[in-house]
Amino acid sequence: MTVESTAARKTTRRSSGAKRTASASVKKGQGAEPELVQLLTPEGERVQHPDYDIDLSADELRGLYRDMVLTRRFDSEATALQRQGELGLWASLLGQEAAQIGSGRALRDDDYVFPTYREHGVAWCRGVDPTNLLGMFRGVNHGGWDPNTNNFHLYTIVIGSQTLHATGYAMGVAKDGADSAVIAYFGDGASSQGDVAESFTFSAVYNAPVVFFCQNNQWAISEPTERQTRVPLYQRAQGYGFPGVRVDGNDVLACLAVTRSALERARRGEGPTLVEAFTYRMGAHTTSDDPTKYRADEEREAWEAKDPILRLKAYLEKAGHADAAFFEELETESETLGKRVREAVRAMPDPDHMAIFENVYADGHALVDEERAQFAAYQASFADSGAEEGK
Amino acid sequence: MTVESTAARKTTRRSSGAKRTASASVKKGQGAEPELVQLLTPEGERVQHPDYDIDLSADELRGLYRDMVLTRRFDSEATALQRQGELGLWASLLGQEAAQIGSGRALRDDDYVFPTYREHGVAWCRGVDPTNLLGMFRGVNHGGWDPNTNNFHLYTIVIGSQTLHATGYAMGVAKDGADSAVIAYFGDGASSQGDVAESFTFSAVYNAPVVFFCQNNQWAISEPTERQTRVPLYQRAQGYGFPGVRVDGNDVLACLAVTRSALERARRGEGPTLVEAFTYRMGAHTTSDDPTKYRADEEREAWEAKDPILRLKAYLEKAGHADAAFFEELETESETLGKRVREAVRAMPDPDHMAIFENVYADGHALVDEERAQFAAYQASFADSGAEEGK
Amino acid sequence: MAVQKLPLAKALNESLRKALETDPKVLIMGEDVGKLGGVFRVTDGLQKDFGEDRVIDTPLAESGIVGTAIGLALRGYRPVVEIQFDGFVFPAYDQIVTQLAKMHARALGKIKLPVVVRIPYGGGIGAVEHHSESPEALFAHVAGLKVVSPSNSSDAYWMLQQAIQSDDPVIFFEPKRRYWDKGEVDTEAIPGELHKARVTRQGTDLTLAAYGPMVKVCLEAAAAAQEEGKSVEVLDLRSMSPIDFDAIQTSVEKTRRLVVVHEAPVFYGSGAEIAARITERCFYHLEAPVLRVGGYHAPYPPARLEEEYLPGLDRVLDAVDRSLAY
Amino acid sequence: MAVQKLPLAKALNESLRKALETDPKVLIMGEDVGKLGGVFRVTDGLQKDFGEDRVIDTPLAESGIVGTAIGLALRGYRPVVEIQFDGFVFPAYDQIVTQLAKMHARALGKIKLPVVVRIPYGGGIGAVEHHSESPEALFAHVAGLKVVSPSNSSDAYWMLQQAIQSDDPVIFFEPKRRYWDKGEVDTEAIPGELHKARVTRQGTDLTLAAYGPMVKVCLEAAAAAQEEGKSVEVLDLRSMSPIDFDAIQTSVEKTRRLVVVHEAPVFYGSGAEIAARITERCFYHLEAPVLRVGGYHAPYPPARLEEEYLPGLDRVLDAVDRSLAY
Ligand SMILES: Cc1ncc(C[n+]2csc(CCOP(=O)(O)OP(=O)(O)O)c2C)c(N)n1
Ligand SMILES: Cc1ncc(C[n+]2csc(CCOP(=O)(O)OP(=O)(O)O)c2C)c(N)n1
Ligand SMILES: [Mg+2]
Ligand SMILES: [Mg+2]
Repeated sequence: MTVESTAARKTTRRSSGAKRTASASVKKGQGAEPELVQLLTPEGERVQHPDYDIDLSADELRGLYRDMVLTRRFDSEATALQRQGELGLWASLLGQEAAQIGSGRALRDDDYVFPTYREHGVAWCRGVDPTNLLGMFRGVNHGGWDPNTNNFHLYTIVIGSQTLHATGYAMGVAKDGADSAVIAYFGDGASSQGDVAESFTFSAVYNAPVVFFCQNNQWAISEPTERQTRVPLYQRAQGYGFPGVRVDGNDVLACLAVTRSALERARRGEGPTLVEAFTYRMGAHTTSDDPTKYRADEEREAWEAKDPILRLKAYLEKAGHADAAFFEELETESETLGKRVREAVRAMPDPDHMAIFENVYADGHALVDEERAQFAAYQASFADSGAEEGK
Repeated sequence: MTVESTAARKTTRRSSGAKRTASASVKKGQGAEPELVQLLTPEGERVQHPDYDIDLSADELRGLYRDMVLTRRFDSEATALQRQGELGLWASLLGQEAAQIGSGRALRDDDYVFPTYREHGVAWCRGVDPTNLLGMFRGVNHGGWDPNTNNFHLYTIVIGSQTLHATGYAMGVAKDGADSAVIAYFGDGASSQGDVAESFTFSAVYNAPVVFFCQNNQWAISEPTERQTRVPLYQRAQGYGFPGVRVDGNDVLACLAVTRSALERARRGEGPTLVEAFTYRMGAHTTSDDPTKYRADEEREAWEAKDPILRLKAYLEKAGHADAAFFEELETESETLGKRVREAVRAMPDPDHMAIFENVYADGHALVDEERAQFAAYQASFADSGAEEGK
Repeated sequence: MAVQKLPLAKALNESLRKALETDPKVLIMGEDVGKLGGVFRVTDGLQKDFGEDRVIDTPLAESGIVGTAIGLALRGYRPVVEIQFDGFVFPAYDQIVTQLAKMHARALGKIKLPVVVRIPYGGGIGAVEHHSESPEALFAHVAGLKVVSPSNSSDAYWMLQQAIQSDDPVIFFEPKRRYWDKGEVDTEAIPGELHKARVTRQGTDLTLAAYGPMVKVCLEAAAAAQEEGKSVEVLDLRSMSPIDFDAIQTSVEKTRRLVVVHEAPVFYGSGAEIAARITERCFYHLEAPVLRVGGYHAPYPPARLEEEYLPGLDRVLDAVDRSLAY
Repeated sequence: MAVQKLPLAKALNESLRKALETDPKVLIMGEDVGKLGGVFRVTDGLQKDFGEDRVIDTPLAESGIVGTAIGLALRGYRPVVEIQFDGFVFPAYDQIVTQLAKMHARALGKIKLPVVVRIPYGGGIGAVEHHSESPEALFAHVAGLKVVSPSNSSDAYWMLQQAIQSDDPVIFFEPKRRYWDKGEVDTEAIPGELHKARVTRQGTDLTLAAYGPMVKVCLEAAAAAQEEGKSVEVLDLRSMSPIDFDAIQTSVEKTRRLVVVHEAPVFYGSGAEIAARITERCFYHLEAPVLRVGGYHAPYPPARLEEEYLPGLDRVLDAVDRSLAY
């Protein structure tokens, strides 16, 4: 069964809410859905696609595999750290490794990334130290890295906002006459936000070099994608005047190929592209979420058979691109990464209290100065008087 | 030259702003633009369309003509009243009569209309007293009619907002199990607002019985439609999963037929439709605007040849559906309307000062009561002390 | 049984259930309010019992949620909308401020907008950015809206009933860190008026005025002050628009000292309005300026700093001392 | 020539021109700012001289305008965004409050957001709904934003220069009914600091504090009061965030009486913050409570009522009298 047909079934099963019978009134002929772009079947067979192909060395293929494995390892470590109370929250990317590594590895260094809060795999590709990603989930900061060091913007929590920042950034790239591209990540839920629609409009009108990369993991917390759209999301682009393409989001090769092609299109000055990576959120929305309240285990199980990592592993093995030693070494490397992250998080200090007043403004603000001084004096009063007991 | 090809030329001429060359990269094949729906040529020839037809009696045709003429008369009276200082502002519908009368006459009494600030022709069709429309432009109120009397909502000035109200209202209609429909008017400029996109999403997901009627009059104040989109606006609908159609907005018959069909679709429970009425704002944006700053006279002149009223008149005459007496009578009726409106506006009293404090809340609010009392006392103090001179 | 001990979130749930039962026009709308029952479970079980037609999972678009709720209200429904967290109300701000608040006046009273916007607000739960804010002043400044916040289970139950019954739009701020606090709810009691404050603790030396999550802190502060021989009165304001200035004035005329406490930043916060108006009303009674304890003029900080950012017992007591020192 | 007599709108135009000339990173963005030169002609001629790449007509979507301006700022540009009228800033409110205001802090200072949002505000021009509002408090409450408003041509020129040079986001409120008032602009002067208030008229009996369009009204009121033998000092606050409390305090310590005047509704308005803080700072100096004159708690009324709604000479003088009567 293809990914596509599962989705179609699901739409039928879930659609409800409107009292009148919705007849299949959308003219299917007009924008007939092209096939899902796939280069690697769930069984790990390499297949061809007329528009997208890719030729990777064994080294590169192993590299993609390594990225996915280490990303997953980091992710599961973070989930564990949340359970242990080291993090307040964690948003797992489990199941979305191919979408993130495939798209992330399509980028050039000078490209710029605007993530949501779940792009740990893309961050990995950009060279952001994984530990840095944990700061906000631990509650020591709202974003612990310098976006310009790796051209990887801070995580954005307000759904959809960053797509406009990406568009503006891309407008700036075009103004500079540079041939870099920009990529904006967002989810299926985010597709409903007005800001995302406005980013489509602005990017089309200004022909901005931006790729909109939608990870349709089929859930927005408890809501299935049918609560956001009644047609596949990639089709949205066409009505704004730029191409949309749906790629198998659990196929790292296809994600790489499709994203690379979209980025090149942007570099050539042909404007935006929408990529819908059709994937699945295998875990909970975040560690605060309980998916048993709203979705059946079978659905998840069906998707496990399409696991992006197992898929590439099967191919690597069949094609003889990787041997047991490689997998063993990677296992060790994973453990080392897990350990490093664990230790780094535990060693992560709480911020100084005075940090509340830092960076509110770049050029200062009289009230902040006043409040900072009052706060310092107030804190000092405890030190002086030993009033701590009163707490 | 067809309306369509004018638009295409215009797009080429005006498009600019992006530094890189925009290649024609949007796959034209995918959603190839169907013909503009037209039932009456600019010369007044009646033509057929495979999907839309309409059979109107001579009486009905004369009725449409009358509606357009009286609407235009009312509109020009309002413009004159603004020049005379009786109104603070006027937003003329000049040139858009066919779009408004055609769509307005497609409605049933139980349908509900959400207008922008320019739907004077639709208001006319709904039976709203034209004088009532002038209150807000005179500055005596923000909307002078009871929306439920004629199922015609108040004018909405914040661009795009009303499309969501229409969608919610339509969701309610569906919940009630009624077979009424809702129509939301908006402009080409409004198409860029996030709210409009969200209304597409909500109406599609809930399959709401709403028709989105976009009057693309090709200008949003000084900005041509190319500042809002690089493909025709009707195509936007498809990406949200419902049909879009472009109709000749200066052809009252086509506007009636297409809107009627969309409304029927809504009644049948098949959900939303986007109608793009391709028309032209023949006057200024409002009486405050000076279009000579940003557009060439020739453009307007070209569109005068497509005048919606002349077009229907030519047809009525050719087909022998109306005689000289009809036109003469209508002339007299027009003058009477103009006079009635003029007199009514001049007689329109200023609101009582205390109205500031009325209807802020339905259930009252202690502060409003307090401020009302203070204000009354303050006003009274002038009466008492003769302090008026101090003013 | 009419009297039950319920966590505040459960009291809200019972209140919504009651409203759905009583009035077929009441609808619940929001993100994840259906099967999941909301991220705080305030709507738990309601979709199961009242169906998808009345408890509606919406697309992820707050402007759309409020905008369609307005349309539904125009059609005669009474939508109760949930905004998932305080920081996510802003995409809906335009619909709330320019449409929801003004449409009744725009129509010269001919249409009514009985929409309730429920917003879990405030900090203290160790959350990430945008999940701990207190934006009530941004709504209270806007004419046409009513703004309220319960501090306990009983008020949660009753004030939500009253908000839903109100023909005006009500922004209903729920003190999320008190969701799990239990309190008695008498579902057959006769509730106080929605916009009236309540004296929660009597006192003679100073008045503490607060609402929502800070009422509990003020009660604790009053108890602590008592041990030092200071008699502190605590007023639960319950409503931020309108504000029950009469009740504050009555209290201040007795105690002659007022400290206002809220989580929201002090600068341009509700404490400013209260201080300004009460100073005008009680100019000759006040022995000390009205003092304000609240958030700093800084974005809500990361969780590990929130204890320092939020007004706690010590900061309230410090303000009490400063006021009494005048 | 360095000194010119210019209408306020033209002073802004000159200021933008200067900024475009001086810094190639400065961009102008908004609806109709190009060929039309803005509905108030503040950007008149700029697209012609600096091209479509620097003076950019945007799609009709305020969230998109501010959101893309943020992205451009991240890329190193300094966008100056125009919101066409006060009432149309709300679709952009989410981007302003959750992104523009907080991103610098979110990034621990590693990125800067030098974005100016110009908003023509206030009433008195006989306009339709949403065209006459004064929403400054809704921005000043939000940490991370700076909020200013010039009252005259010289300040218009210089404050806009300073706002553009600032590395912080600045919400720049332009008193639209003063656009046509002429005043001297010395383009070679050394301007005062952006966030400092200015004593516009000296006095000893009472202080009137205002900003933007109300400064003129206060000056007229002071002149009228003078004729009755009352010496009124007028402070032009110029900045609503931060507020120059030191300057107000200095004045009030001298005059012992303060009246704050603004067009925005009084309830939760900037006058509240000023009253609260000045009462705290000057508790023993004030002979009367700080009084506030401003809009009522009602939507901005139709044009034919705005004279009654807006604070005018009489209402200011009435407050002066009431204050002096204490
Ligand atoms: C404006 C806004 N509204 C609501 C939320 C709460 N929220 C956080 S994640 C989420 C679902 C997002 O779904 P999707 O876009 O599909 O991304 P995913 O989490 O599946 O990666 C919601 C509703 C938010 N963060 N921002
Ligand atoms: C949110 C918002 N932004 C800006 C404006 C100012 N404005 C009024 S009409 C208009 C242009 C509207 O163009 P369009 O949607 O094409 O409608 P038309 O006026 O052509 O009928 C603008 C920008 C507004 N009313 N609301
Ligand atoms: Mg998702
Ligand atoms: Mg238009």
